[in-house]
Amino acid sequence: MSRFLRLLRGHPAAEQIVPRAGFTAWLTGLTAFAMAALAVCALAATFAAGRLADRWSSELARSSTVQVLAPAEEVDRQVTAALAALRTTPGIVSARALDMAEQEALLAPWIGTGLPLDALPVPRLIVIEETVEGPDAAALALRLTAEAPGAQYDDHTRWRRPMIAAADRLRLISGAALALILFATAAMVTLASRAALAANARVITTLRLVGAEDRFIAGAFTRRFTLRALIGAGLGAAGAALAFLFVPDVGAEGAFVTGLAPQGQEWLALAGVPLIAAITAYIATARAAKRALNTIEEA
Amino acid sequence: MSRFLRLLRGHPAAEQIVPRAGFTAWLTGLTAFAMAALAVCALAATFAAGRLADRWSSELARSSTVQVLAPAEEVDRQVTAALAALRTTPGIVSARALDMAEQEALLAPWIGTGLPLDALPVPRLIVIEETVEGPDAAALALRLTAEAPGAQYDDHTRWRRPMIAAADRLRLISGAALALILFATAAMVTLASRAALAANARVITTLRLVGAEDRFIAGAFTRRFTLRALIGAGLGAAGAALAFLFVPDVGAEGAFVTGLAPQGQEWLALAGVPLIAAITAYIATARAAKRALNTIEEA
Amino acid sequence: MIEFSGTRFSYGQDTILSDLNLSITPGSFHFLTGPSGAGKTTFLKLCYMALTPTGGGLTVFGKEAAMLTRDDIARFRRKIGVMHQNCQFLDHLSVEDNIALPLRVQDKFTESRATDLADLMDWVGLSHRAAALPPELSGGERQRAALARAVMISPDVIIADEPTGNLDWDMAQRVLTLLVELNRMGKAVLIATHDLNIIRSVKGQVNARVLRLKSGQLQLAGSDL
Amino acid sequence: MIEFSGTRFSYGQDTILSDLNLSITPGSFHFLTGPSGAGKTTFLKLCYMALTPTGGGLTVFGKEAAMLTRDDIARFRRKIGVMHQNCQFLDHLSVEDNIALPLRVQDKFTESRATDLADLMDWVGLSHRAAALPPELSGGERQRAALARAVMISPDVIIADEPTGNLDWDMAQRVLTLLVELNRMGKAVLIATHDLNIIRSVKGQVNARVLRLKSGQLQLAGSDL
Ligand SMILES: Nc1ncnc2c1ncn2[C@@H]1O[C@H](COP(=O)(O)OP(=O)(O)OP(=O)(O)O)[C@@H](O)[C@H]1O
Ligand SMILES: Nc1ncnc2c1ncn2[C@@H]1O[C@H](COP(=O)(O)OP(=O)(O)OP(=O)(O)O)[C@@H](O)[C@H]1O
Ligand SMILES: [Mg+2]
Ligand SMILES: [Mg+2]
Repeated sequence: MSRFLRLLRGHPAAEQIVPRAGFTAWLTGLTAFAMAALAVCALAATFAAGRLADRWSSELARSSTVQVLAPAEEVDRQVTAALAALRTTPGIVSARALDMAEQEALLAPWIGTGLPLDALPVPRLIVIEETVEGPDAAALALRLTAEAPGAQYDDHTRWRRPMIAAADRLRLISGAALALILFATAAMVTLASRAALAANARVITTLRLVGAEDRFIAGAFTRRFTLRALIGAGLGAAGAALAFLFVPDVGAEGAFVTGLAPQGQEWLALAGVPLIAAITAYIATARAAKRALNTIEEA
Repeated sequence: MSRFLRLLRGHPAAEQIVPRAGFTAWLTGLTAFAMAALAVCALAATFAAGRLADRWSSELARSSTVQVLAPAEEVDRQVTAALAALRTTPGIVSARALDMAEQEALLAPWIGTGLPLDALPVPRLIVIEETVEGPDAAALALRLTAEAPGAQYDDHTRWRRPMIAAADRLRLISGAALALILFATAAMVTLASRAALAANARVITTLRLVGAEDRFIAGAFTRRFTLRALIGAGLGAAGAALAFLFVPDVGAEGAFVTGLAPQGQEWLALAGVPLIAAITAYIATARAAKRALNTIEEA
Repeated sequence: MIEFSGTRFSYGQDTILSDLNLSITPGSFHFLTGPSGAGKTTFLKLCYMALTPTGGGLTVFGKEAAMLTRDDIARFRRKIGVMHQNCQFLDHLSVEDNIALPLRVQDKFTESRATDLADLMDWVGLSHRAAALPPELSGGERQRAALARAVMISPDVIIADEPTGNLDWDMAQRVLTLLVELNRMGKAVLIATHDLNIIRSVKGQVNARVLRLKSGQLQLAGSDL
Repeated sequence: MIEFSGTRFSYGQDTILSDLNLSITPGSFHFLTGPSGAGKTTFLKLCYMALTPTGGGLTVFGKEAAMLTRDDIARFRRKIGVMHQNCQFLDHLSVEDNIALPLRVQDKFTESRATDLADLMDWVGLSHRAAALPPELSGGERQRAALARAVMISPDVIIADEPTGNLDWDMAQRVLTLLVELNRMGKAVLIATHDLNIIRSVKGQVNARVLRLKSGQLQLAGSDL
């Protein structure tokens, strides 16, 4: 790391002596810029997908119900049977029958208050807390039919579960994109610096002819590419981050879906993007320079 | 276009004569590969976000309700008043009171059938078809309080609307990423081919010395870069597309959220990615070659 | 074929050549001498259109040099064999391929030319290095390869810049014999050199004119050679 | 300082040099001749460690050449001034900066050195071209610049490959005078050339040994020079 920092300070003579490397240096900067911007997008997508999946998962945890509708003399037995069945079903964390007061509160918007619920043949509700995966709906329905014919499984999570799957998938894909971006950046910087070094083979042999050490030659190239990558990636990441800042937020309601913009300390992760780009560039260039110095022959 | 195709056929002599361009050619191929893969991801994200937004928008169209709970002698008047208010509220397409049979069907899962609903002080339901933007919830509530004190606006769309906004935002961001990818690819290919041409300045002057025409020199470079871009982008796009193919689908339930993978003719758009990359590379290289041929001096 | 009439040339402010008058006709043999930095190479570059006069007239194969496009120049170069002072080669192609390059860029490399090529390589003593890459050649070998490439297309004009600078006496004689032979076949030859011994050794064989560049002017050298 | 003892060298299968024995001591002056392709440049490259012997011993400044790392070589090069046959320069730096390059890579360029540099440029006749880029030099100017760079660090050994190949007689004499002067100051000088006239003109001034490379062997040339 100290070597990395020393490098950024540079060697005054080497800098003037090695040619400006023109297009390849620009190419590195631009690559770093574009890749950093894309990395920030992918990172933000990963974070957002992760947040979505987390939030929806926790919402799922208490979402489904079983209604038991049976003749008054049967209903208590069936509720007990259904509870027993539910509690031994894999994918269900807990099951609990609502008492009359709770059920009344639940129905109030629909049928108003003041109804003699206990006198009416109103179905009884069992609230279930499921695991994230949830139970096998078809198997559960079959089992309930056998043990409590009046019980009906109502999977409120049905439409949310695929959303979690989708969020997970989005997280997976944006994670893969992130890995691709990192790998591609490393490969591109390697190739760009190799191209620069190969194009400068004569410069290298000439410098050797007049007694320049490896460190001197490699340093000049490495520094240039690392700086380009750092600056390019810094601008790219900042640009993309700014774009996220200025997209208006979803507002309070958005709490449910969560915004696309990074939140809290996720912003810190974005700041890591240019740093990682610079370190990647440093390692890639240093290796390319070492290779070039070993390959390019004396003349 | 015919010029583009002729180019891909190539000039047998030129090919052997211009040096293999090593790293820069690989760099172009790799850039095309990574950028095409990212482009496919971004395209897929754009498509998926578009589909989500569309589907959710259409679901929204009939989602909210107003309950009117009032003494039996008041209820009809308040329903009429509420309907009148709703029909003149901006953001609401239509409003309709459910009749008793419909309401009974709606409540069946909760309170069972066979209840004398008309005899009970059950609230009456008004079903509203909203525009995509929907009404101003606060203003509407205020107005209803004034005209029909027993009416209560229940905005079922509350939690979906931000999701549509999020999907739209996702579409925007992935579209921007797509544009960034296209632009960065063009710039990178331009810089890579300029670097290659600059590195081959001596080759160009030597070829000129022995009587090679511009077309001969430029063609050799252009062809190589275009082919590299085409092959690289083809592999990259195919790789990313395969990744989407093999991610298991969300299944039937997913109809609500829609899969992340492209659907139907969206796949065709993906096939366009390598083509656009190749054309971009062709234009970028041809311009770089023209520039180099004008810049590099005789010797 | 190449006609200088009042031709001037300067790099920026530095006037290198002023008021040149010379006609290079088929079958002529010219030597160009002058101290280092006099402008010999610059003069040759004007002849093969690598530079354009900054004043006066210069016609090449009947066309005004200033009017030519890059592709016109490329086509004229196919009638001019140039041996550059720095012997430019494509370092990734073998010596043999480099010598055949002028034919390849015209898509004119054929079987019969291949025999010519072998003979030529033999004459300049490079047969054993045919497969080598240019950077693997010695300085003198490189000069001979450059000359071989210049004459490969049997051009109407042969322009050689210091063709014997890195050659020992015997090899230099061999190379000059080749040029004299080509001149007898009617090709125009123009050689820039600082080596007066070389000029003397050729003067006995052909009717060569010796030009001297001095302070930007072209003079006909006296009989002191 | 440089000791060949039974040294051999071959590029792959081609044996270029076999069983060389020679000692280059401070204050010695050697000419190296031989036909084109004999291995003169190869021999010089062994001296400045651009090539490593494929057999036999070679010690440079008391160290076995085969044992040296690249950085050792870099440091030894600071005591050896090399004028390469192809005159390698950095084309993006001015002639002056190129000549000062050996000092710059050591971070040793100072004010007093700058006067030395100006004097040196003057001596080789390049003062008026100091700001030019190397590709803008004439062939002879490039050779002089390369020589100037070789002597800039006042090295213990000066190695020059065909230093006068592109120079006219007067300029060649001027350059040789500089080398003779340095030799009198105790520097070892080693010059490869094919020009016997050059050798003859120097023999009167210093006690120079003339070596001839023939079929890979080093011979002491007779008094026929
Ligand atoms: N591209 C250029 N830009 C500026 N000046 C140049 C350029 N090329 C050559 N010169 C200068 O023009 C002058 C003549 O150069 P030229 O190469 O014609 O000399 P020459 O007679 O061939 O010398 P030599 O015998 O050393 O090769 C020299 O002083 C040189 O420095
Ligand atoms: N890198 C290399 N690989 C293979 N062969 C080489 C290499 N460099 C030189 N040679 C061959 O070795 C032989 C000696 O080359 P060298 O350059 O030492 O000759 P030289 O005596 O300097 O000749 P000249 O006077 O023409 O410069 C030549 O035949 C040359 O082709
Ligand atoms: Mg010249
Ligand atoms: Mg040599």
